[in-house]
Amino acid sequence: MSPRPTARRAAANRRHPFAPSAAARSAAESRGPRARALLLAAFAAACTAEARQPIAYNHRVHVKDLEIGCETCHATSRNGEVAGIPTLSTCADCHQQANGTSSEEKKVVEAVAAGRDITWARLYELPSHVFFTHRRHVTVAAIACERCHGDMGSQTRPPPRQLVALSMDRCLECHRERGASQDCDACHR
Amino acid sequence: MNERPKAGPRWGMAIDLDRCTACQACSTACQMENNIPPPTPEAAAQRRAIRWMDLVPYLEGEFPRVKLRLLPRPCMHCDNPPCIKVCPVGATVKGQDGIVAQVYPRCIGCRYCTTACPYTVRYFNWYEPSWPGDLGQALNPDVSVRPKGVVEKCTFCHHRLQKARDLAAAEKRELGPGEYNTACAEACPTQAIVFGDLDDPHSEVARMTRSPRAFRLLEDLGTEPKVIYLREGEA
Amino acid sequence: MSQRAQEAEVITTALRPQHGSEDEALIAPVLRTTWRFWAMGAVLAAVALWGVNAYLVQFRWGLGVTGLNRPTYWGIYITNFVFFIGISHAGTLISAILRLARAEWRRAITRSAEVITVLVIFFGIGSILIDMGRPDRLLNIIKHGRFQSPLLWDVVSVSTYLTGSTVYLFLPLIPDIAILRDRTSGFRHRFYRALALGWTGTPRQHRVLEILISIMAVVVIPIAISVHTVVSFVFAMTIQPMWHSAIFGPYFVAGAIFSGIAALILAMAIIRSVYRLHDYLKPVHFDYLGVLLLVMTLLWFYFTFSEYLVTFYGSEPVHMAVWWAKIAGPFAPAFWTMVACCFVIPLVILANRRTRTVKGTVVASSTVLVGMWLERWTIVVPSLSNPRLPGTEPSYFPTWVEWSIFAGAAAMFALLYMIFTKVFPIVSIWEIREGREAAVAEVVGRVKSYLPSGDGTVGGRAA
Amino acid sequence: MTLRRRDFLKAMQTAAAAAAFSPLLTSCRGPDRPRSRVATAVPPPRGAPESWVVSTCGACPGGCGIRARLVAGRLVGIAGNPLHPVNRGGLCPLGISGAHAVYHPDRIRGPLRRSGGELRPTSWDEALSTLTARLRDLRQRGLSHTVALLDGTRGLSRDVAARFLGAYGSPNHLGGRPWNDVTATEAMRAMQGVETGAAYDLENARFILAFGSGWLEGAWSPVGAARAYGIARRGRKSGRVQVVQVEPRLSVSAAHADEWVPIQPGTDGVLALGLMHMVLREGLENRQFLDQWGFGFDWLRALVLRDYHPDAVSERTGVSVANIIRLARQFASTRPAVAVGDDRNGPGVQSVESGMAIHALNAVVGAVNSPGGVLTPPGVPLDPLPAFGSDERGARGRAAPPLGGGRADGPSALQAWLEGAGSYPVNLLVAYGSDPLAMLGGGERARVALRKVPFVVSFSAFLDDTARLADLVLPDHAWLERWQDDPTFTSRGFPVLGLRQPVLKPRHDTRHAAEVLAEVGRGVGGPVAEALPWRDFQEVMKLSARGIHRSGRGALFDVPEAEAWVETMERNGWRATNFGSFEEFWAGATARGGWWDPVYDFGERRRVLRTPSGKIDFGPLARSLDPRGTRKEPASAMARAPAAPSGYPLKLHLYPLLFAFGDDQGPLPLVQDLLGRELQESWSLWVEIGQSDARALGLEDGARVKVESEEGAVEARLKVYAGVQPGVAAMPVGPGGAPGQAWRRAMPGQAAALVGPRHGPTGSASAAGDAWVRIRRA
Repeated sequence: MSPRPTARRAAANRRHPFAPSAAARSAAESRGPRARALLLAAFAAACTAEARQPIAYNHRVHVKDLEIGCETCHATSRNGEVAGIPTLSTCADCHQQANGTSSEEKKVVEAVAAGRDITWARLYELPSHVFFTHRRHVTVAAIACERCHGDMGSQTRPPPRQLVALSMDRCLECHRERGASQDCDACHR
Repeated sequence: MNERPKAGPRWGMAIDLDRCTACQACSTACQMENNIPPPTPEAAAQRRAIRWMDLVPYLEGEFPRVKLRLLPRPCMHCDNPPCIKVCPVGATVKGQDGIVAQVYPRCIGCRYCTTACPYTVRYFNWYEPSWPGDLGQALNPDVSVRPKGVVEKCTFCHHRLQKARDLAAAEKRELGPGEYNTACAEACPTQAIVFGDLDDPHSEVARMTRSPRAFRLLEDLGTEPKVIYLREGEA
Repeated sequence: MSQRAQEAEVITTALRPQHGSEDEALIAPVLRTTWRFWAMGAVLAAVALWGVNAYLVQFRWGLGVTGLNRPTYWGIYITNFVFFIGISHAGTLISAILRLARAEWRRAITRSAEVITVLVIFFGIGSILIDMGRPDRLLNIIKHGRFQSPLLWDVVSVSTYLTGSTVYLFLPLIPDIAILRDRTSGFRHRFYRALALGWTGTPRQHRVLEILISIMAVVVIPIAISVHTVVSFVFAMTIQPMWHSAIFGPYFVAGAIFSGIAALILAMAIIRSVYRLHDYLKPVHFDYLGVLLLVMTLLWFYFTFSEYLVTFYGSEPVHMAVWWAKIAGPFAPAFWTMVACCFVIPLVILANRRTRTVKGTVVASSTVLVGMWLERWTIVVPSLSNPRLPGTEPSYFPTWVEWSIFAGAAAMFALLYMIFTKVFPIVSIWEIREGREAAVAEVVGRVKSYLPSGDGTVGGRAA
Repeated sequence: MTLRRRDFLKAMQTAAAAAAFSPLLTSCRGPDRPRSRVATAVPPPRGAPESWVVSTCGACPGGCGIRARLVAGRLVGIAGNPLHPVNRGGLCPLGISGAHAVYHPDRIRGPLRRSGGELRPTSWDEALSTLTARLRDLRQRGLSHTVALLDGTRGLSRDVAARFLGAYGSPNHLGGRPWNDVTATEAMRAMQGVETGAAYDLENARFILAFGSGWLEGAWSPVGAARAYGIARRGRKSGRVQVVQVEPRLSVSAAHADEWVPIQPGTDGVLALGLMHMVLREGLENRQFLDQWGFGFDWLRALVLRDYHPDAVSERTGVSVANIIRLARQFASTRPAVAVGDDRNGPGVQSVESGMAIHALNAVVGAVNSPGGVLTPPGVPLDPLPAFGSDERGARGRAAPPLGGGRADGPSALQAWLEGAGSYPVNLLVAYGSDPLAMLGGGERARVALRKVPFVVSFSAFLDDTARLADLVLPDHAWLERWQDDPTFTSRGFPVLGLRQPVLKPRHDTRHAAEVLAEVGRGVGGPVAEALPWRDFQEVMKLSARGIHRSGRGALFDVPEAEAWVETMERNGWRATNFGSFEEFWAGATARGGWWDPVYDFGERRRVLRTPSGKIDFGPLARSLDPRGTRKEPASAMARAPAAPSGYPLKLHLYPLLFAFGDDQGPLPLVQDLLGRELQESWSLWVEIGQSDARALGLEDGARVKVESEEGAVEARLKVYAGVQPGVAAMPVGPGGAPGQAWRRAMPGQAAALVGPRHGPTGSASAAGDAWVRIRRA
């Protein structure tokens, strides 16, 4: 897999072709050649492979139809550092038995019955040198989730990659707009 | 370039050498707090041990008239820092807190700032940081592990300021006194190291700055250091 | 035909080469390669590869494999950086000055000088890149460059100088490329045809080339001066003892020209013996360059002496610590070898005509090169080894990685130089011809214009 | 999609990085590349659960309170407990890098058993069964008294060991502290009949005359001493303390003193008596205190006035007569003054006599049991463990003569016994929280002696010198993984009980040493089983803590301001406890770190003076100075200047580096790196000599040298240090020792190997000052 993607494939890929996912870049930043191999692998992955979720969770049904707020499943997005991935018990509240006919929901019900935690693939992982807390942005600055995570509410299938590529430039633009601190050591640790 | 945007408090430190017993709890607390890789015998022999807060020994005279003074030396976080002027990529900057920060993902490791600093407070990661066995379990989640090839230095534990300010913002209040304290000031058994806002006349550190015993290291260089020492002895 | 033209005619015919077509010896190296070239090339390539391997070890393990430590954060790499950039002043500066001064003896040596410049700058910049802790973040300098840092001034001035001196090398090369184009076939022919930019030698083309060369000669001198001033500013802009002084600008420029001339003499001597260009690189060239070297030796000593005298009389404790470290401390051997190699030996050899022969100037310039490397070493390392605050026991000595990379860089430079002599003629053929045909007449005219006007006879008084 | 300039540059960078990492990258072996590639560690994940656990530091006897920070179940940091009265939030490097002790790569993973000359892992059942069988066999054959136990622990673990040996029938419960407080404690025992050791009330002293090695680097509690120093200097209204350090070497403590008085090694006692001579001659002594509290002082007065004239003392100690006179006046005239004789961690730098001399000097100016003087801290009112019966075989075993004459200095007593002084062989040696071989310097002579013991058991958590030699290793928990009590006292003499609770679950297959001892006791059966019925150590702690609750005194740790409140209430007879029922007491103690009683009753004569006369007994000191009371010239061992053995010109001065060792823990990297920072030395052993000696020997700073004495030899780095007197070679005790796997120590030799067992002619631990060395290039 040649490390440089051809321009044609780049056009097909909505997300910026050249920005490897945050995780890969952070790994490369923080540790030597082994990390550079990771960068290459992630670079390749960024172009083709998708994040595979164990269950094709349908956001639209939950958010739009059933009007469930983001923070019910992402519990600590209001007062914590990370938004938090829903635990099995959160799903169990409604999925003791199947509510609909979809095969994906059957998987959830089986998992709840077996008490087996669902291991969701992580889409967003900030580099270790970034200080970011959800509570500061969601609660204090009252920023809508869509701003950074794109319109997840209307996704019927789990997106393969971040809908909105998180990059430092995006953060700085927002900070400039809202007059938030642009000191390097406000976010770098 | 070095005029200070007056927004946040002007963080500074006072070290009373009359109370200090040179036990080096400050340098160990700093190394544990900031995930500094533990030095090895080889690194120490090659003078590559990283000690953000180091003990500087002044030895004068011959036996029996010998005078030994031991002085804990963090980064001075100067108000007119010679290191920031020379960084070619803006990897070391001074924000509104007056803290000279080191941005590890941007540093290209040219080490120009290490030669420009008259206090030699800057250290370099010569090797990939390593923690033998499972010593790596004891790493502080609030501080990033610096990769090989970048410069690092005392940051006045500004990750604690980030967390304190985040908490204060979440509780919709100003940053209280004493909420943000450095690891060395917290660990010092004799309370010789005091940290706080130099511009707040009522703070302990400001009071110590007004002591007749107060002096600054290499004051004549015009770097305006924000670490103030108090001489030992009478007065 | 005027009397002057006749005289010129007589001299040019006397100078016509005895054997075969004109200047065959200059084109020979380009067309025929002897086994000696391959053997020498192989040796240099081996050393260069060893240097590359040493760098890859450093790239993999980090700068820990070098001898650098705290507080001596800079060492041999920065010394090499200043040394190679210093040598690069050989070319453009000297050949540009000689061209502007219309010194006719420059014709044979300008190109070899310009080639030194263009090739050695890569190793100057290369030394800084090798010294970087994170070479993979190289582009940060462009993406986030901050112009308040002297290092950025360096980047700008060195890259301008590189482009300037490459153009200044290429322009006088065009006519020779055209000659080669007509003498070769197949791939080389296509290569030369592409580079010759359709040169046919018409008077109009000559005029345009002359104008361009003189413009470049004028432009490249200030750039060259700025390069080494800015290299010295990297040190002078800090407040390190015996770095932070106003003399560093001119001192580094003088040092650069000094080591530049030495490198040029060495290169010319090697070409002369390897390609048997005794007709073109005559002892007179070495004699004149030797005089230039002598002037620079004295100038260099003047700067060094004044710097150390001023520091001694200032007797600030911090500065004196570095001063004593050089004069009588751990750096005394390096310091006194430098003084011997940069001043004593060259002065003795070059001062009197009998020893200012080809062999004499080569010996002098070799010692000058060694001396000038040591001079950069005794500027960079002692100041870092004597920090203002106690508590460090500085001791720095380069490890094999550093020496290998230094050797590799030098070998690679020599290799590239050899390859250049194989691709292009090292002595400018058309300037030699131009010199042969027109230069004599022109010089005679010029000399006459210097003298009092009269009608050619000696003044009124009785002879 | 337009290609913005920045994206193009980013592509260039990725391409450059990709090219740089081309397959050409040869992995050929660079000659001086670092150790094998060790995985770079990763901090706990973002937003992981975080908690704090309060406990007590176990790295040294200081007993400071700590707060351990756990994130995602990992111990990521240790800070001081602001409520703990000993350290009030401060800590020392050993405590701060405690996390490295529990995650230490050199920790023993499980029980080891020697088979075929090699220590091989084994199971707990097999290990305990071998030990129990051996013990039962020895007891059957009536050889129970040949079992010896070197005990380095404190508090209830020590009581468990005492009960084990008592019930089993062995008199040999030896002290095994690394450098136990031979001098100050034995001086107090001889002159006041108390066991607890001295508490120097430095916070209230106005003049401190410190003898022995640096008290700031390793007194009874380094952080406690440092805190007292900070308060006495700038932390109190009553003016700045004056500190004079009497020491052969300019140590860190001497550097912080107002005056450093260089002295010949091992002659501190002589100087103390010289000062007493001047005080008595000029009539500055506290006559009223001596009449009321002193016994047999006249005999001592006559001796001191006769034998310790300043000229003789000056010639013997190297301190000028003018200095002796000035110091005596200064010491006697500033009230309160105290002479600190605590050399708790110099390996017998002084003898017991000098300890008594210094204590007598305190008594002469009335600085015993008075504010700012030498206090005798009351013990923590723990309930004694229920009495245990014993059978006839046990009684007979206990009646045998104890090994080492019951002296506290176990290791040297053991070595002397094994080298022939013993009347019976030692069949089984238990190293219980102690490393006797290291304390004896790990030299060849000590090894030969220890090999005479057929079966050695070690409870060490690390493969230290003795464990390497042992036949059975039963690894103890690290101090962050176990329940333990930590009875100590503050510098103002208040008793403190710090509670150590496990911060982490044990990381390896280790068990609590006291619990193992109890289990072995149950295996041996008979009275030993009855003596140790408890299954888990916490149970024992709760049992004995009921005594505190019943006493109704003191309070759980609280903010500093509460101290004054409790003190005034209790002085007027009120109960000021901040706990109700025992459960409440125990829950509060574990939550806050422990209990203390911030009251010191100066009136309690009975507790302070338990001598037959009920007063401070000067007899033992006078007897040791002039045994037969007849001699004319100064006769005591201290007075006679020892002759330098031929070929060994330099006098050895061993000084302690507290941070170099800690109870049962391997070399901590952060701590090893900061030893001897004033000399830029770390990790490996070094020897310091003066400028003139270095020139005479023709050796330069940093040379590798061999230091030899009659006892042994060791390799070290030479340091030319202006703070060492001519004719003296100073060496740190601490660095070196068994090379751990993770950090190969450059020079494993130990300075203590040069001294050997410290038995001088007077039967008490002799001064190491008698050791003479020579130095040559290695």
